[in-house]
Amino acid sequence: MEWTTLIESEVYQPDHKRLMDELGETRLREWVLRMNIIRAFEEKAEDLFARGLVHGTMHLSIGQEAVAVGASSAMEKGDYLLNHHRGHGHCLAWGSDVNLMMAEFLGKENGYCRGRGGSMHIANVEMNNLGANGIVGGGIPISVGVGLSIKKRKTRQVCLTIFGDGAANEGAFHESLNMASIWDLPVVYLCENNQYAMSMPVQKAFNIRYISQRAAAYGIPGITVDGNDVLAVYDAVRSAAERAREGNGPTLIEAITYRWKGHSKSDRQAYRTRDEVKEWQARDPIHRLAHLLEMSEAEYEEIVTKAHAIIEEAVEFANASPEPDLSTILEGVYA
Amino acid sequence: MEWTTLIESEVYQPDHKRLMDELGETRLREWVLRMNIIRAFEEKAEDLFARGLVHGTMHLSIGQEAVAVGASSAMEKGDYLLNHHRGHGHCLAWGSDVNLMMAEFLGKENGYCRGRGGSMHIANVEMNNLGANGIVGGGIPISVGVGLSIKKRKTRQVCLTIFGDGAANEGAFHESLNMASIWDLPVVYLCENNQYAMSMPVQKAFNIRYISQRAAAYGIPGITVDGNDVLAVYDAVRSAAERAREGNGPTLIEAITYRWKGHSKSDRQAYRTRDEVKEWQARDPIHRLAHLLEMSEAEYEEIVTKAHAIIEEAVEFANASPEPDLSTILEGVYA
Amino acid sequence: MREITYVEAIREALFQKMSEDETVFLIGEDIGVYGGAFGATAGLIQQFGEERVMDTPISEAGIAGACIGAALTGFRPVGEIQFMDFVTLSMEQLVLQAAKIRFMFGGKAKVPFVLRMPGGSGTGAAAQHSESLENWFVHVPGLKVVMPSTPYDAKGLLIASIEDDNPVIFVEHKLLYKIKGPVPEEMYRVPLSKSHVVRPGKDLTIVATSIMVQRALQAAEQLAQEGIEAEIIDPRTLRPLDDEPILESVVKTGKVLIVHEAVKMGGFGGEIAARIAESPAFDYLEAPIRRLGGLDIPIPYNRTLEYHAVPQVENILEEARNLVALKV
Amino acid sequence: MREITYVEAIREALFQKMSEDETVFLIGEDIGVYGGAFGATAGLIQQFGEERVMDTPISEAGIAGACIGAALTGFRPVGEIQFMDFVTLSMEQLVLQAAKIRFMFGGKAKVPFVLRMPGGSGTGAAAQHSESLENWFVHVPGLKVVMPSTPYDAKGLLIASIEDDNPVIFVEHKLLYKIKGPVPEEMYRVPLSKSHVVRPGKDLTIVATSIMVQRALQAAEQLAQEGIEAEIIDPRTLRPLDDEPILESVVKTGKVLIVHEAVKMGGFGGEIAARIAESPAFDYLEAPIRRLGGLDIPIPYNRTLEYHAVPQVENILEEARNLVALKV
Ligand SMILES: Cc1ncc(C[n+]2csc(CCOP(=O)(O)OP(=O)(O)O)c2C)c(N)n1
Ligand SMILES: Cc1ncc(C[n+]2csc(CCOP(=O)(O)OP(=O)(O)O)c2C)c(N)n1
Ligand SMILES: [Mg+2]
Ligand SMILES: [Mg+2]
Repeated sequence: MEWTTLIESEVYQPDHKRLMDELGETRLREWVLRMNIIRAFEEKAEDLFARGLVHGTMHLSIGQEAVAVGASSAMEKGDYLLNHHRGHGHCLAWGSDVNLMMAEFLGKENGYCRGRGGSMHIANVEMNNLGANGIVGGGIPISVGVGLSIKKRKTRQVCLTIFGDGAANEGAFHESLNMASIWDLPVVYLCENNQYAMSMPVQKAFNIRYISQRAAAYGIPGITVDGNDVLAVYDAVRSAAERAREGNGPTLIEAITYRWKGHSKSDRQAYRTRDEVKEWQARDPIHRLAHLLEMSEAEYEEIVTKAHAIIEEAVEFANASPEPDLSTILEGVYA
Repeated sequence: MEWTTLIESEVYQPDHKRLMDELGETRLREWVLRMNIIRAFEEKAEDLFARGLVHGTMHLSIGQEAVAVGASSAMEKGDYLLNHHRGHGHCLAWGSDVNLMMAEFLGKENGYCRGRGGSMHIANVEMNNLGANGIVGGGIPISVGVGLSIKKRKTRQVCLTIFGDGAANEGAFHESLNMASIWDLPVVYLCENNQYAMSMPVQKAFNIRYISQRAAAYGIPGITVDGNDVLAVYDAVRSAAERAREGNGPTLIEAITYRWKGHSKSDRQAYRTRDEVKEWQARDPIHRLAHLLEMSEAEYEEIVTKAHAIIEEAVEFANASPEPDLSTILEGVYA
Repeated sequence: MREITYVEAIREALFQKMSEDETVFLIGEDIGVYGGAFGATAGLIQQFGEERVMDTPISEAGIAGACIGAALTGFRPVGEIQFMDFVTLSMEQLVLQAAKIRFMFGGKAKVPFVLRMPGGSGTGAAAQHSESLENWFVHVPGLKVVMPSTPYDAKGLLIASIEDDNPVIFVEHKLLYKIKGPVPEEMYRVPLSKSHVVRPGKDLTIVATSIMVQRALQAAEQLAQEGIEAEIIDPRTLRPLDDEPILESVVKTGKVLIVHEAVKMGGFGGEIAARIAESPAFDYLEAPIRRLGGLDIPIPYNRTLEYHAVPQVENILEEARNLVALKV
Repeated sequence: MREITYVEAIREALFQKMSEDETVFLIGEDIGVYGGAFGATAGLIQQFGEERVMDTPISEAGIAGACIGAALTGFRPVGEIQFMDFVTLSMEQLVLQAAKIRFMFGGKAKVPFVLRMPGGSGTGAAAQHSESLENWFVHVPGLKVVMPSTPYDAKGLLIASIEDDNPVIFVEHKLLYKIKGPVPEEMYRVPLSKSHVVRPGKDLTIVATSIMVQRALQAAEQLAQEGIEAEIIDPRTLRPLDDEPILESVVKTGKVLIVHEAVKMGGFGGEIAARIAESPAFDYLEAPIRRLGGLDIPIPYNRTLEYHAVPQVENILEEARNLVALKV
């Protein structure tokens, strides 16, 4: 496989060997499973949707699993997560219970949000996962407050804030990164550049080569990594988190990746070619790690099967879960 | 005088000799008058206010006259202006009638806005002056539309958009400069960095040395000039306007200057020292041009006297002007 | 007459105005090759090119600003906010700039643009994609607020809105996009600020907006079978409001039910109720005024909860029956 | 009792809560050494330092976000929006995030913060610095909306708001800042969602908010001399609304005048009018409900026009006299 085609000279080149030694094979094999669980979750979500079993919409992250797993793995217990609409992967990688996630996706009472939030709003406050967000850029200003809170409490936590390339053109991005910078807040801004904001290609939405160049506007470090290289994502996020934890402020990381599926449920994808999609599918981030680990096909298939089994169980759990009771409809607005 | 203290190596160094030759003494002497008219207008505004003759508030631009006159002089007839709350100077430099401005300032029916707008909202639509703005950053998104309009009409006009350092931290700045950049809109973004946004010093509000560095986030040229050097402002704005006129897109210009007076009517100025103010007063932009022109003190005083006379006349005009009739209160909301 | 859907009616209005007037252009997120999140602009980029069907970055304040600036300088832009919820990001531009520029400039400028946006729940998109915020704009002098309930009105009101010299907030409804109705092929205008008696009746007045007009009509059919004739009035333009037909109807029926999807509290229903209660029609009221609006909650994701969060046909039926049954 | 001004009462509430609870901090533009545009935070940075009195860049969305994020993770921030108008830049964060997070997360999070902002006209600041937008927030479940009209209420309501576990929009009024009134030195709470009968009366009910309570009181004094006893009710918390005292009063007086500064159309007065018109109090009404609100224009700069753009004492007087004179 030709990974190098993706990697521009300005893109950060991690030392794979060092990272693999450091992380160890067991952990990395677990990542292969985790990425497969994410993919299986997304495939199942799509399937449930196609069969009319889900109301609403969903934004699938197939092809972007390395960003979720690489980033989450670089964070520590007690750190915070704010993510976005294409967030199933982040939520799973953060260690959430796949059953409760699936229950939420199906709008059940025992889902993470009692069925009130759904795909775009899954949060797991107990684990400091402060939620996906239906508003592009909506979580970014909140990161300022979380960062302030950590700084005031001096708890050495870090807030990982994930958003898309599209979000980097919202005013909220600008105000927030500036505030985080002037106050040296412990936030890692991770921009998941999957080449499109719905139908808008980054080439048209930006007049710069790398979104990470925007770090210059705030006097903070900016770095672009290959988002299909889970080790690169891990490495960059870990360094940024360390920097943040030491009180040295935020970092803007751009992870270049690709969304294999349509933007949401109903997308004819007229804005891109099949060939382009295929080209990126050939750069499958999960295969890539498996390849680095020199996994055999059989080993890999075993993991995929395991992932699917986990998801099947989650669907069963969710299906068996109760609907919210209509009499509770007014609950949960005020504390 | 020690102008050089102000001028950092990264700040644009204009060729004064060339510019003076190009512009000619007559024109430059006229600039000295124009800057003095602005200053006299502001002094009168302050005086009227102190005497309780004006309702509302005002934001004086004393000390910043070179930005207004340098920038406006670089534009051509038919170009557009969008400016901001500290806008008397821009409006005057644009060629507005000082009588109608004063009438507006005093809330009179024959003021530019029929007394409805006041100090923060003076517009002169006939001259394509699309108005001052009470909202920090409020005019910046509008510049995108004006730029689009020009581009669609292919009229080779340019939109000069003036705002303060504080405005550069509003989300509107970010969204707008990005849009202007990706569409190559003919807009000149002129950030009048007078060191403070109300009480907030730029050193605290930004983690970068020059606001013009933010141009990098949009892939457009950025330049910082000495805003007390009218020739430098003129030169930079003229180049940027040319670039825009040729269809090459927007530029971000930062003009470093200083506000001599308080932010608005009631400002104890606890956020800065008297010495700092004095230091900047010693860098008077009007004196500076007079100095370059080798004006005698007498000549200069004559100009000042003339400026004051013009303003006195304007006050007389405004005082003699009618108040809006109460019966017209509901007018002018809908077209 | 030919029947087309509400979304087709909107597209046709855009197509016809763009064909006729080259100062009209479209701007918004994913309105080009994607055709808009709900397909309202599908095919228009092929017909008019990228210059007149402009895809933007995700920058809702920028979109509003682009409309304002272009409108101030000779164009009639039609902007699209992908979901009404996102207009929360354009409020400064719309309320402090667009609505006020003309007045602040002493009546010497105009800002003719239309900002289209789909509101409402019913698609399972949950709390941040289901808002009905029209009453915010009703509260703002300088704006016009238009809310069509049928394909016919959608086309005619959109054309009239584009031709209007003021900023118009044009609120569509996601669930209406697919409903069909008769729509003339030629251009026509449905005048702004003319309320419409959608169905005549004598027993009670139902004032409804947007999708609630459709639900009220369904309820009225059932009510008719029960011997109750409801008069249904659709204001269509919420600001400036033509309240005459409403007041006249109340004088006639003596009973009034106001229905909108937006949260009841602080909603447009209050304005209607107050207009009636402070008018001479007050003396003709034979029962308290009734409002039906969204429950006092964000829109829930769960399908059943979502369904019950806003007025449905059965709620209208029940309220109408109760009202009519009331003796005074 | 000691008399202090409204702005001093606010400052004292901030001081006392900050002294007592270290999770309370202030954030906003120019609230530090400048002391806030209207002096509400003067001196607090000297007492509590930059960490707890945080000056921000001009970034209203960022300020709101900072409040939300800190509130979600254990703090009770008090943000300041320098003029209420600028909250148009924070709407997405307030309405789509703060108000909805708890509900969207299944009730598993809370977002306790207060966002203070001065509304209203009367200072000659013109259209973009004089808005009264409270009814926008009244329309949003998940938010609380508080609007004190006296120094006493300002202190007690602010303390209660800071202690409340929900996002509270706290609307002050520029012209009230300098009015004086009795305020206890110790901490006390004025409970949220308790309407207040400011003045008892029997001839008509005046429901007024913010500065209009003061104007209504002045009008009532004059009316009393004319033999008319007005009962004045100040809701104080507009959402959630305690409407019982209002309805009871209307039952007693049979006549009601609603007064707010905000533009009448689409305003809070509609909600009050509707609540009365749909309640059992309706049957006791002896005259149409009357609303007095801002004219249907942006606030003009000219002093005379500005004065007449919103209800003044003489307008209240006139309306009240007319109402009382009405025979049914
Ligand atoms: C403020 C706002 N504007 C528009 C949308 C509609 N929308 C949802 S996702 C999306 C594209 C987001 O692109 P990006 O940030 O790159 O994330 P991706 O979907 O590619 O993961 C758009 C336009 C929204 N949800 N919120
Ligand atoms: C959106 C918004 N926020 C806050 C204000 C209040 N305000 C008016 S001017 C000002 C400072 C502006 O600073 P800057 O942009 O540097 O311009 P300057 O006053 O220095 O000329 C502030 C905070 C406002 N008018 N609009
Ligand atoms: Mg993307
Ligand atoms: Mg400044």
